[in-house]
Amino acid sequence: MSQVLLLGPAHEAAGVRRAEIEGDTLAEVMAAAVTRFGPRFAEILAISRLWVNGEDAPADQAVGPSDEIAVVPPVSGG
Amino acid sequence: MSQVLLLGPAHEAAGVRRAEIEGDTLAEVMAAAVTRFGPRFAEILAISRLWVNGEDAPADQAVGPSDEIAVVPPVSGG
Amino acid sequence: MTVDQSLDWVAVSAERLNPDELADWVMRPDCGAIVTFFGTTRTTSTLEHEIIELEYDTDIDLAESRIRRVIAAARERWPQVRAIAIHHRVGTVAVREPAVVVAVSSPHRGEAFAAAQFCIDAVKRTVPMWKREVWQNGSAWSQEAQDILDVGDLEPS
Amino acid sequence: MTVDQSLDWVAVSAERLNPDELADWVMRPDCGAIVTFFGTTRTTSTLEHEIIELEYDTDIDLAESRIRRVIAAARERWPQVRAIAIHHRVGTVAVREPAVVVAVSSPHRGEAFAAAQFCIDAVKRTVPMWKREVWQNGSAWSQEAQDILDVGDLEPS
Repeated sequence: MSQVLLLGPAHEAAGVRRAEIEGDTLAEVMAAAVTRFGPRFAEILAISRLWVNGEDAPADQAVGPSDEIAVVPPVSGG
Repeated sequence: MSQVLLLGPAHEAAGVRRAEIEGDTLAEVMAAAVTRFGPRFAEILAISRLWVNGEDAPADQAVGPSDEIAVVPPVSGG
Repeated sequence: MTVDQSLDWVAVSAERLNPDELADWVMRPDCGAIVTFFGTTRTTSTLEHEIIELEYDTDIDLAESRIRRVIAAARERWPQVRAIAIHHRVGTVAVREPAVVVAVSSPHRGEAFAAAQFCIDAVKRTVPMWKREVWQNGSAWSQEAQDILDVGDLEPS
Repeated sequence: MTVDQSLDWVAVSAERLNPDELADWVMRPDCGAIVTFFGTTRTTSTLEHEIIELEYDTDIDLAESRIRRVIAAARERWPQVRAIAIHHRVGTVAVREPAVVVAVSSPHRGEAFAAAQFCIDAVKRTVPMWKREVWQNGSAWSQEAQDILDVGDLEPS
């Protein structure tokens, strides 16, 4: 169970900004997120970076309740 | 007889900002200016650029009453 | 919005940006150069609509922490730089209003220009921020989006 | 001080500079980037005196016409640039007050930075302007003086 922060287009596709999602690794959490949020979210996820506690993280990284995962689509600030 | 504009340190050394000085060429006008304004002015003149009507000009350039000569010491603006 | 009594001032907020305030804030007695950048919204767009306003979306804590990393990277590259202020708006921003402001002071102008340009380039590439273009009857995410980078991955300049 | 309804605004005057006014003036609907440079007087100096104020000396017509040449050269190098404003003070300027301000607007930021930096570099090298440093019991011309150049002689950037 991890905290997931859904940003920008990922927020829009998921319909929520934050969620608690099951899984022991980043890949498991994201698989559960796709099941929960559907194909539009999956499309955004495919082009997004994943951060754990603000840092790039590999798919097999172990995650737990104290970790915050961020789904970071391509940015367009400024 | 030309109009001579004395700028910055050249103004200070000459004691005047503008003068009418005799001479048929730039070199002649400047020789007369050194005679009139003295050695401190000569020192400044040695490190200055000379413009005729806003453009760099060679020493032998002919000048007349409608020309404005500027004595332009090294700059330090901004 | 938080004012550090230090040399950095970072804010990501819905408040209207005041570029003058940032330029005043970065001024220091030993600094001969202040460079500012204001990013405003152009009325033209890649879409075929006249844009009325923009909406910027982010997580404020995450965005502010990433801007602080940009500033740290700028200070590493240009140690002579003194004060750096970077503010970014979130929420609704009218066209022609600045969405982002960078101000940098330094004893000499070369590093002030270089650091200001690095900061805005790095903000655009490394800070989580999403722009939505809003027109009369609709809206869409900006087409300009790029993969987010880490400030350490930017080209050395 | 004269305001052109055109895209250039040049002023060499004894009036206090207002950087905000220049930044506002260069703003154009199709421009996403505004870069400004303020040159202020540092309190440190090459001389061993604490500087109280500066005196800038020039011939206003000559200085304004040389600044216009700088702007023309910038436009040739960066044709995308829209508005350019350059103001320089003459007469007495207190330390920490800006002596020169450059503001440039452009659709994109790369050329706005490049043109603003070119303009201030070129103003320093090509405009007749002499700085006198004034301290408690005396004054002297700035030691920073350099041979004046023509804008056409500057290095291509």
